[in-house]
Amino acid sequence: MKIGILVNEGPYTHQASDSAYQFAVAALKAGHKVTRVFFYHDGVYNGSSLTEPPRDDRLIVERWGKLAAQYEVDLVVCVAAALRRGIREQNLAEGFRISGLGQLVEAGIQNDRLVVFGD
Amino acid sequence: MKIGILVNEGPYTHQASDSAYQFAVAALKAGHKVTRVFFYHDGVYNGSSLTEPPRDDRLIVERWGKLAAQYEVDLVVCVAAALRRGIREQNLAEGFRISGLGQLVEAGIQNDRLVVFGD
Amino acid sequence: MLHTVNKSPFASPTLTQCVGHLTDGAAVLLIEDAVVGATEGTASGALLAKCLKTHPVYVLRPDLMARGIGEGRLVKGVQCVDYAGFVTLVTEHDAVQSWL
Amino acid sequence: MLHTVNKSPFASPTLTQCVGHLTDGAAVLLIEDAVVGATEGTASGALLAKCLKTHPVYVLRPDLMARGIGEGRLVKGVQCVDYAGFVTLVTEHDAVQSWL
Amino acid sequence: MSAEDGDTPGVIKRFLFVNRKAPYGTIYALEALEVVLISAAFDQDVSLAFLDDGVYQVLAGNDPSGIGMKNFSPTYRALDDYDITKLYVERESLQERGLPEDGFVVPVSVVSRAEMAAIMSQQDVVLSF
Amino acid sequence: MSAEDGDTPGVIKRFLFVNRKAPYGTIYALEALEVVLISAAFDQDVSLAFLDDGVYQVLAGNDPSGIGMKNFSPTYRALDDYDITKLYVERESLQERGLPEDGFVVPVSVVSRAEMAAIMSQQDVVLSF
Repeated sequence: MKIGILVNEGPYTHQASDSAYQFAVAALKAGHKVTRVFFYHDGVYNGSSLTEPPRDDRLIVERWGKLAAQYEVDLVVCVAAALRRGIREQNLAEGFRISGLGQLVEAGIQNDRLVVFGD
Repeated sequence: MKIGILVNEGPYTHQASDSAYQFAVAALKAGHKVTRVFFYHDGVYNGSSLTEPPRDDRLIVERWGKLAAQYEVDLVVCVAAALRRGIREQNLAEGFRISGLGQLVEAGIQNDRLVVFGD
Repeated sequence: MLHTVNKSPFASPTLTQCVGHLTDGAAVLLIEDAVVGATEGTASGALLAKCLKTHPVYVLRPDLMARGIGEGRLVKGVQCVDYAGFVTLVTEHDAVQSWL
Repeated sequence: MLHTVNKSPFASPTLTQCVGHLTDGAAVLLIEDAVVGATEGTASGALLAKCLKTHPVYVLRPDLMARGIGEGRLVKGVQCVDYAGFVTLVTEHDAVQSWL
Repeated sequence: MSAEDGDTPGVIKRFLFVNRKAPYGTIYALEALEVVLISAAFDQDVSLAFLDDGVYQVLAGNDPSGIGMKNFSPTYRALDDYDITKLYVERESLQERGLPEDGFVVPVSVVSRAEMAAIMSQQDVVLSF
Repeated sequence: MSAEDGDTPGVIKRFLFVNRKAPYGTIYALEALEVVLISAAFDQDVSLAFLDDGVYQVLAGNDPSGIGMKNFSPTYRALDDYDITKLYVERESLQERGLPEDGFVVPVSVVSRAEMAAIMSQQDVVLSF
């Protein structure tokens, strides 16, 4: 089954990004295809290349990038939401790309399911 | 009277930063001294130099910087919270400085009032 | 103590909790989404009407206007203040507790 | 429809609203802070016990463990799932509605 | 992106945008509206639900000038130009908030909780903000 | 910063840290604890209040390994080393959540809502997260 995911909150502050990640991993392990994760609202902060959590903490941004590389997941950061919050190409983490909201609507159309994680 | 302010949420997403700013302006106009605004949790995103809201929207980051310059307000971004969220010297906006949580406790000790704005 | 509440009482029990923790001399100020709770004909409005017998209740006018609520729809006795009034309330009370 | 709820029912009316909007074939999955609502001896637990007569209710076990709540304290009939079970629930229902 | 990107011929899904948060206190209402406008380019079957504090989003008379924000109510009126006309407001949510069943910034259908539940159950994609 | 920075001789204020949110769903509990630890260096009169969903922060037995997070409960036990011993948990909040008055990760005082209100009213600085 083809699954799309929407993440509405930033890393660390809310659990939304963690829940979305764990869900995505489980879906991929079950043989489903996670075609796209769209980051909207504060979710765009997940695409920041500059985060540096304490050493014993999980690396939220990096693990999204690794998952995307391993399973060909399209990680899309909404351009309008990102500009408003200071995420641009210059501080965009590896594995993410910046694009428009149409990519979210498209994820709703082209996937069998769209699952939303937020606050 | 000496007033300290704590901002716990990022710009645009929650009204906390707006409320804190309007409160600070009113306090300064009334002749009080706003000695320090401390940015914690997602509040550290207020210190991002890369935000670019739509043209007809308010410039939250810039106006904090201008207020600080005009009235000598100390704008402090918490270093631990900032690192976790990708705010560093390289993308720190003018008028802000990065420092430790002790600056928040100090603001509580040295001011007559500490007012918290958050989610 | 000045207690501020910023959440809608229809979306959060925070206002109820705040009112349950008031002591002598305390005042309540509703800001941001919380201002909708002061409208007449609601459960929160009734809570505030009762609260008003012992504690002053204020609403931040700019936030009220933002949400399209006319002052005439507020529970009787609730007082509107602007940001300058917010500052005055902060200075008149010995400390501020924000119910986040 | 699979309905997910992620907020504590003690901090938000979202669970109540979700349960009020269930139709035939709908299921409820509690994740994140919402899992605390499935404990016995609470108002939300009673709400879910009633809901269980017509709709299955699930709780995400990793979130339950994170909050130190043993499965033995859950309302009878509530089923625990892990993330793999979450995925299965998503695929078994025709759509997902997240109550944020 | 353009409308063409989303034109998968023959696929018309029912999209529901669920709005449950008050405007101005958070940005969710405004950014949700931005998605709705974009969705218009994809020729889908779009509905908007306003319940809980989301009902405040479509009330007439908002004036956020005092808090330094822009009034985005007029944008709801633009929805009609994009053929997005299915706006549902829940009656029980209005009643709980002491609000009348008129005075909206755009034409809306006031529906009961049971009707709202039925609308929700018919959707292919539900976007919550 | 060091303890010396904050040593304004003679000034000892009553600081209350108010915790009303559940752990793990958001970061507020963890980051609030970080402030509490720093405050210890300033020789102030520090109290912690746990009410509403904040009571879940001090329950024993948290295991967030399944959600990939670190268990920060042990940090509460470190508070005692910093002479931070005034931890108040509200009885009504426990009752509403079906929780017993024991089983905490650190020694706490369970107090009534009225007692909690009195504690709050005596503070100079109230930090809410």
